[in-house]
Amino acid sequence: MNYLKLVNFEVNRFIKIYIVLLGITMVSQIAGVIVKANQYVGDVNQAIYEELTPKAEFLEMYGQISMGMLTRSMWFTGPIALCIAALLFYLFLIWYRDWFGKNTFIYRLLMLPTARLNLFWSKITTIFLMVLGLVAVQLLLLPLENLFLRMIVSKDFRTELSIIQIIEQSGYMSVFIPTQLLEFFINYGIGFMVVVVLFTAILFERSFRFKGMFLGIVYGVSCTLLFLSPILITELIGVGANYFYPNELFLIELALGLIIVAASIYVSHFLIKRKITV
Amino acid sequence: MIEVRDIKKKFGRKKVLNGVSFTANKGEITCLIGINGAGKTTILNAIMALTPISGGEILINGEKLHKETYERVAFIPDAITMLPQMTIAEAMEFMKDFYKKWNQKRADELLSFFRLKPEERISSLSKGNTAKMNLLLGLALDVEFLLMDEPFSGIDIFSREQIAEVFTSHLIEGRGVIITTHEINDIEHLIDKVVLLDDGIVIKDFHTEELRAQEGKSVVDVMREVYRQ
Amino acid sequence: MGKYWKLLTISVVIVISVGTFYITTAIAENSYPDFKFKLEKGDIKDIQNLKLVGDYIHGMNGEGVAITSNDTVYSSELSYFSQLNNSFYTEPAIQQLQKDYRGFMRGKTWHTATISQDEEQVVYANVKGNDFTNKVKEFEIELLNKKTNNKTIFTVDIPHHEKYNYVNVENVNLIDGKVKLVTLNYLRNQDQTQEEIHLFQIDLKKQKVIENKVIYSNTVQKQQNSSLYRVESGNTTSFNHYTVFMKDTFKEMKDEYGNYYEEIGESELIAVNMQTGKVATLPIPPELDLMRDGSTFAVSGSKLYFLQADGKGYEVLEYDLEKAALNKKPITQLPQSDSAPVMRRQVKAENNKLYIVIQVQSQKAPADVYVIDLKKQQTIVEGKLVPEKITNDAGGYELYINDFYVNE
Amino acid sequence: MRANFNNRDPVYIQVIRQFKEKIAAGMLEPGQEIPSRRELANQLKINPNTAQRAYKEMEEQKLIFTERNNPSRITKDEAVLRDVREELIAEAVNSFVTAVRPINVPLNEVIGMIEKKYKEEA
Repeated sequence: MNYLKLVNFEVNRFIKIYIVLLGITMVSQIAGVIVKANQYVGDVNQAIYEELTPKAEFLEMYGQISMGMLTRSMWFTGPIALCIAALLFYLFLIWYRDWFGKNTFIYRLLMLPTARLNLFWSKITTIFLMVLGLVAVQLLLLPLENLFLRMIVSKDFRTELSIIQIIEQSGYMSVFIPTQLLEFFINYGIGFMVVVVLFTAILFERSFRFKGMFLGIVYGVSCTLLFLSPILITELIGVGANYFYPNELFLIELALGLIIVAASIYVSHFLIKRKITV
Repeated sequence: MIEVRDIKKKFGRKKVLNGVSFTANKGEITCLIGINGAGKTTILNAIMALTPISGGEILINGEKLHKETYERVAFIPDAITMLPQMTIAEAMEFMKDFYKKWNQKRADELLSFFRLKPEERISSLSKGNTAKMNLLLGLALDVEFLLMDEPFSGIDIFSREQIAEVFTSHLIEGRGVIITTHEINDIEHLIDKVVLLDDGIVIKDFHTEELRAQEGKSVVDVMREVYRQ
Repeated sequence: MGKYWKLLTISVVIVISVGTFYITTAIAENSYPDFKFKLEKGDIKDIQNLKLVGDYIHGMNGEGVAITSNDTVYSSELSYFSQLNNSFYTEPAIQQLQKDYRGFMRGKTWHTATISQDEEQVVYANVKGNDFTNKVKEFEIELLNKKTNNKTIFTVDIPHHEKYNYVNVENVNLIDGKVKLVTLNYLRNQDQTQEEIHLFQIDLKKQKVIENKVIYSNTVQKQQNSSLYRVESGNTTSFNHYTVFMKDTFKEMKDEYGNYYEEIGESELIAVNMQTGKVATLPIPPELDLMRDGSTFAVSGSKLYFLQADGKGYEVLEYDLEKAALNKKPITQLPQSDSAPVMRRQVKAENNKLYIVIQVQSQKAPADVYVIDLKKQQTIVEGKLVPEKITNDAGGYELYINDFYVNE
Repeated sequence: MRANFNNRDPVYIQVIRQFKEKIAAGMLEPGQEIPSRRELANQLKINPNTAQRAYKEMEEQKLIFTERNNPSRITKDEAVLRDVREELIAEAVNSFVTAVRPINVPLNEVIGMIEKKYKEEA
């Protein structure tokens, strides 16, 4: 399967940076838990044993420490923001780096005896594997971090939270890890659609260069407008944004999403087969 | 046989190819000659569907291009088509992975012929060795046609000699070869056929031995006539 | 296979980690409590149709919760589609209308104030236009004949609409082929008069405004603030005699440090008779302990009911809107069940019964529930909401009861 | 075998001529095995098709012969060999005469000079 070979190849190309990203995330989060928990324990000791504040009063003032709280510290948000930024950047780099430099690898990729759309699929698969990989690692990290917190802070001073509660309390994590499986598919489905549209726009640019950049932007904007059209149109013609019932809206958006994805793949197929230029 | 029929290509308003036609036969070395900017590279890119053409068609053994074409025609561009961080062995592994027509025996033979070390990284190769490695990637494929873009330009004399040897060897025997060059001296005796390009059209197209037999002229003589005008 | 190990590792980690997460999530029961009604008096049957909706807050977590005598449902337990359909927070009357008249209800507000129905028709009346432009110009009236499914849609100009910044429809009623609208109009030029309560009559046959009556003008003196809002709650889709507003006034005061603060002054209840347009007002002295909230009053027929704390508990008072007279004698007394501070009182009248939910700051029993039979003038249910199945030490939780419904 | 070719005469003719010179000079003996077409192309740095053409031409002229799958060999036909020698001599004499005639030198003087030069070079 050439597709799998290409995916493997793309993954291997990114793996070093990826491991660095994973490393930073793991180290920073675990360090964050240890540092913050120790700080808190320090505060507890200071207040209760030195200043002789009653325990209840201390808790009233400072509250218990919890993983949910920690996820909102820079130790967590920093590396996660970094990973997001890196992957967003990589969305572009995954295509453009094949053209850049004196070793124009795109020649080789386009000359592989396989359907060229496989390049498109392999790149999108790689992006998704990388994203889901980070999510998976985060899901593995949370129980571990919970354990560290449990070891450092005694029971009375911490709120015991389940993984789901930590995710909900963090606020942002529930975007990547919604608690319902269907929502997971919806969020990543929308993500998939956005990436497919972006890749199509990139292929426009790669095919027609400056003119293509314009076409790509027009394409992206059109897809966005189409996707939002049920809301925009109802708002524009004055019947109100809630003209459709939520489950109708869901089905309409689902259909529009599928149309946008299908159209983008069709256009990408055409561009990469007939219009792309080295 | 590769048939290029009346192909046209524009970059913006500039017409780079303005109806180019020629054929390249199996078992022959066809040389596209033109001073820089004559669209030689564009023609090779077009044959490999690496750039769209605005008119005309290209047939390979009578068929239009499709994905299996890349198992029949190998293109060796003027820069190496592998990632700089790969080692030679990894690059060969990559080719072996994707091409059914990869001939490992031939690849190993070329490796020792060019005296390349498999563990060396592509980014650390000398110019000459990069060119040789690039050549290896194409030559080790059991394809019917080989396209080479300026295989001799910008490399040292010894590498050039070594590469020239390839043209008289079994490595390309029986295959059809199209090479581009802007400088004919080194290879005048190596080629069968010349396609002279200028301003996006074919000015003249002849077999070298026939030219010598019938007109008593060298290729350079013809070039002089053509380009001095 | 050797060279694929990185790809394989990543894929396996993803499948195992994400898979395990969603499998455990799917099978895990949440650790939130089940709430039950513990009755000190009465029969559980009498509150079987009561549904409390609100938010359960635990630490930093919060989610919606709906409590009936049968079960406690948290929003995370709902399917995605139920969550989409907002089924916790939509009033049952609206849900029923949406089910029965899906096409007609399309795009309408999910609020009972703008909708009225009788046996034969459903009417919707609202200010046309979207919320962004803030342009008030006309009412849109939509009428559905329940039998023939015929729709009548028309718009009428709001008289003197240029005078108003904003017009909010507070109640709609369908009376004798006329649509009666009670609106709160916010004036553009707020020198003295800030708001007006209007009663419009729109003739459905002529499709015209046939009456525009200013029921009340809220004029304010200097150094006074006021707020005017509708107070009675409940399902208003069927005919209701009265629309009741409350006006609070605040005096601007200065403390010894020169900081301004507001002190509540006189309040006034304003009840509009939907049929006659007559207005009954009831001055409420500041010392009367009413919770100034949109849902502490209930109207049943021509009677208005509300609670007044008297230190030991509550008196349930009745105000006859027709006679504009307060019955001196409370219809019943409710004991204060707990010394916990009261967070909120909500009162609704339905089927000649008064339902009262008092939310208190207590984790053992976060709410008291009463049902009063208005005909017999006696308390028939007296109970508490108590959590069951509080797992582990859980720590503090809070339950906010945002609303409750009485299903018919 | 290594040679420089001029660019204006067909290369295959130049190749044949080299063979003839070597045969005439006895550097290639009758029946001697000669390189394969590809080996020749490689040695001379010429297009293998050109080498092929040269061999084909030489076979037609009976200068070389090929028995089944064996390598080609120089002809053993005395008459052909003699003809090659004579052809080359005649060709050389022809061009010499053509070059000298315009100077109008008496034949005796020329012969004397030729003898002298011939001995010096040998």
